[in-house]
Amino acid sequence: MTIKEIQDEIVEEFSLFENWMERYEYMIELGKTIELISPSNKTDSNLIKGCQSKLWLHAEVLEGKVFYTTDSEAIITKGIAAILLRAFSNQTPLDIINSDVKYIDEIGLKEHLSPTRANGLVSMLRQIKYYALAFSKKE
Amino acid sequence: MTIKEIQDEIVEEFSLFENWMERYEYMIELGKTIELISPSNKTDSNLIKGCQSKLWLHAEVLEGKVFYTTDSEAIITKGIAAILLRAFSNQTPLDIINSDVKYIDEIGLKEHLSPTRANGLVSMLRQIKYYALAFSKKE
Amino acid sequence: MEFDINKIREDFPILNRKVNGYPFVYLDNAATSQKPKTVIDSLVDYYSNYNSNIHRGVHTVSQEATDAYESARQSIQTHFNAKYSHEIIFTSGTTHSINLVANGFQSLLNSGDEIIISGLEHHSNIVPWQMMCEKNGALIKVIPMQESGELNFSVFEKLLSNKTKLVFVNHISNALGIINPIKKIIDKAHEFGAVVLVDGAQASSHLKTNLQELNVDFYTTSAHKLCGPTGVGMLYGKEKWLKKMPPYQGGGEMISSVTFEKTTYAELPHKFEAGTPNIAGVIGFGEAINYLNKIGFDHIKNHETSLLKYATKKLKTIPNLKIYGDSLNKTSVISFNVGEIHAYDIGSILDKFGIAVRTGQHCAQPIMDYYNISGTVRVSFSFYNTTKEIDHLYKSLLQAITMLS
Amino acid sequence: MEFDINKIREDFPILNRKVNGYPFVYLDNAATSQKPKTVIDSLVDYYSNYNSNIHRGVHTVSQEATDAYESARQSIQTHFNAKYSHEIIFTSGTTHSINLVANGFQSLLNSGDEIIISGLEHHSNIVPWQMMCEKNGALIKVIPMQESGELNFSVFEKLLSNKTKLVFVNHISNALGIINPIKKIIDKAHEFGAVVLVDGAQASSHLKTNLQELNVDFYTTSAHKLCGPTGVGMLYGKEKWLKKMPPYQGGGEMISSVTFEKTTYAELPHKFEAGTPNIAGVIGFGEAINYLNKIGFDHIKNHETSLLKYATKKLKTIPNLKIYGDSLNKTSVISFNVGEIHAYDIGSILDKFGIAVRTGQHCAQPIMDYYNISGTVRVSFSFYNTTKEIDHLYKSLLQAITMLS
Ligand SMILES: Cc1ncc(COP(=O)(O)O)c(C=O)c1O
Ligand SMILES: Cc1ncc(COP(=O)(O)O)c(C=O)c1O
Repeated sequence: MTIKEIQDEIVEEFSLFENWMERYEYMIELGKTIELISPSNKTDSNLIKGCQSKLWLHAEVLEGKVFYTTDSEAIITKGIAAILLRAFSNQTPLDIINSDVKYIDEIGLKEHLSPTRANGLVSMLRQIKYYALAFSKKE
Repeated sequence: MTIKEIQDEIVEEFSLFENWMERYEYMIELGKTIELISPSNKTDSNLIKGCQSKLWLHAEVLEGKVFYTTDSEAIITKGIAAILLRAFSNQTPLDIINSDVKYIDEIGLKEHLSPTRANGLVSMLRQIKYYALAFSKKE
Repeated sequence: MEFDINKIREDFPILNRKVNGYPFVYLDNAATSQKPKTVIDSLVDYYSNYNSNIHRGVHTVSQEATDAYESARQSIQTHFNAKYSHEIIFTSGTTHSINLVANGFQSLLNSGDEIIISGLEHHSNIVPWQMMCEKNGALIKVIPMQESGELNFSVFEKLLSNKTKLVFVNHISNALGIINPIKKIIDKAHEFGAVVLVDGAQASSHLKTNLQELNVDFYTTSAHKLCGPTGVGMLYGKEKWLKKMPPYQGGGEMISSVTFEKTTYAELPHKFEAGTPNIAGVIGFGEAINYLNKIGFDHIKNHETSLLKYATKKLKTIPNLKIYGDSLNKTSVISFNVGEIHAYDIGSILDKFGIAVRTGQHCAQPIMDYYNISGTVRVSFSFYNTTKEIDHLYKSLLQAITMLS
Repeated sequence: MEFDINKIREDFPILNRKVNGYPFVYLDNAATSQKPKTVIDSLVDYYSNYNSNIHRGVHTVSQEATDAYESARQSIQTHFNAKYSHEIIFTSGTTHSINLVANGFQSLLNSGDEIIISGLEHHSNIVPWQMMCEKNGALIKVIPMQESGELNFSVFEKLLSNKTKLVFVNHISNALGIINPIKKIIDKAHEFGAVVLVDGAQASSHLKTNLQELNVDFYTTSAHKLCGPTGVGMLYGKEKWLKKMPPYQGGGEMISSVTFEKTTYAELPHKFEAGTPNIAGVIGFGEAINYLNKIGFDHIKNHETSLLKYATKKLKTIPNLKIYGDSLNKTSVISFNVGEIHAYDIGSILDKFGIAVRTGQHCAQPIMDYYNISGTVRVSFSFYNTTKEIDHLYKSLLQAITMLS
């Protein structure tokens, strides 16, 4: 599936919920299901700056596609990270560079991607794109 | 005349005026008539601090009475200084210590004796009392 | 005046707002306080009716502004019972106040001199001394904290010696709310001839401090913590010390005479108030002090103590909830965690219920290191909070725990 | 938008008041500006609706406050055309900004290095360098002024050498209103590898400065001079220099990690914004910048220039009136004396007619020494002043002269 298709799928899933509590519960669930960063990659250099809870991001390329793994001490941060990686992991660098994150607004979690929020997710998103850019240059 | 009597006299003189302009003109006139500090007493140690224009005050005792002389670069400051000295000069230290300056309010020049005003008159008033106090201790 | 909580809440416009559909419950008072209308009005009045630069101005409006500014200084002097009004220096806040003193003592201390800092300090109270010590070679000793959140006084006594030149301790710890035994600390330090600075940022909204009785050498606070505006604070210093310290910043106001060869500094307090001050802020600061005194610090204390008891009792019924600094000797702050749940998660969910709390390290990383945690959830009450708000906190917290477990 | 002076005056509540029975005529704009309602409202809105401490807060209101604070930074960045928003550091005012740089360069300069200061400086721009030079042994050279109030550029060129590390000059002189040729000064100084700080406190209410085009290294201003609140200002610095300078104050916000052994500083701009900033002030600062841009700097310049011309012409008809800095190259400031009459006396009488002017040295004693005078009467116009007000000034001045002669 393309990034856009996955994003649409996520928006559809979230559209079933009636209130923020159901949305949060689902997001937290998603956080529990993602493939976690391997402990050996939980290094200081993979730490994202500017968050109250530790948040790690690792990236590698396999057959032209970028695979990201993550983990966070905070379960909400992890949930949103999961929703980001579901769309961006396992995609080509170019597709990642050209994508947007409007779907986060649409599923009612916009506040977590505010540039001034101390959860590091904006930095993580930037980092996701930097990795894609770096890998795209290598090819 | 006692300080109080002089002050009452001054209040009476000023009560003739109809507006601030007449009062100011009279006050400026008074400034021109006072006995000035002798040039040799225009020393740095006789300078009053905290004023935009230089203001000097000198004091000496003659036969148990304190005589003050003053001068200022600013003619308004000099005028008010004159009104102060007319009441306080040539009086005994004790009388000076026990006197007040309500008459300045009554003649409508209160603003010039505001503690935050940069004309030094409040400091001068304090200095007048300090001299009186110092001389009273000597006796 | 009687203490009528409903009336008091009407004084604070912000308490009417909603957050995420719920009435706003503000429990982040240790970060900054809300502002009563009278303080806001004092700013509007200043800017609408007598805004002007102060001192040296001969015109009426400048006089009015100067008088209001200086009368705020007097209100604050009276409130804290300082000996002279020129011992009250206006700064941009506690951080600025402490840096001013650290800068002042830089040239007064020598290599090998020691300064003692409490282990409960806010960053503002650590970093300036580290910066100072880098420059003059003085050494920092730390009074360790204990599990209860209180300082270990007997270690403090052992740290003191003739080498001790300065002691720095906050009146109340912002992370835990612990009230430090500052009178004991001051007296003990003075036996060794050490100078004592007390950081009152967290204290001055909760209690009235009598500086002369305390005999403290320096005391600091920020207006924004006590119902006043942002960008203004106070440094109290004994005249003797303020005279000894060199000025911190150069500029207008603090000068008596300037040539390119030589500058003579002005007298106190102007020596330390370089440049155009936060005139509106100072006026609002004075108004805030007056407002708090009108409410009455006895009332404030009573009400806050009962809120703290009520909330502590309720929160303690929650399984796995651990309160840090669970001492009786504290102001209305509760710093806690629940099991393995991250503070950030709890804070985020509480926000969804309209409740504002602080999460994280609270600028006090050394305390977090002591407990070996990455942060806490901190709820901090003010006199305008209610037990009803605590009930909402309790219920919301239970929901959050369910969602996050 | 058209420039309708009557409409603009309605924006400023204070212009409705009376002083000593006369309509208030405010001609002390160089000391501080008056505030439009929109700026006052932005403060009320902040305190009434979303007051909270910023950064690190997870709750909604803290987010709102943080967003407003950071969006003010962006407005200001855009206005001054800085390359990065983190090159805009919020301070408590120009004096603070300059002290921050002086402190930062203390360890970057060595004994024997030279700094060049213009002879037109405000005290804020002299004293911090004197204090710095006392510590690091650098030397101060002064660009002399000329009778016209302008700097002697050819002497400046001669002062420059490879020893020159820093050049400090104000954009516009507060005592005389002279606009300095800063672009020429910057380019020339850069030829010698010197860093240039321009003090824009007097400039930013009159003209729009393009920092990248100017290629200046540091630029400062105070919000209160440009229709903004008191207690807040800006330091612009090129990223390169801000990174090189050590932090000025220690405290919260400027820290990335603290232990008692070692502290790591946060990134720009936080490294220089220790402690709780003047949140309301910054928001009001941003609003002031937006307001001025809505009026339009072209309109402001046109109107102020015509006021200056009108007033200069009228005042020059008065016998014995001498204008200091009588250059065409200036903003709307007229600094003058009349014969032997003391400035204080003129200021006091004008006040009686409801007119606010400044008298004295204007924090610029070296300029007074140059002209060998104890002070001047300074009238300074803003875009909300009118020719009618100048007529009232002229008539009142004539009366004052009569009374005082
Ligand atoms: C040219 C100049 N520089 C610096 C300052 C100092 O600004 P502030 O008092 O806002 O720190 C002023 C204002 O008086 C000024 O006119
Ligand atoms: C104990 C303590 N000290 C110092 C500070 C710093 O105060 P400010 O940020 O107002 O400078 C705070 C506030 O966060 C505090 O709680």
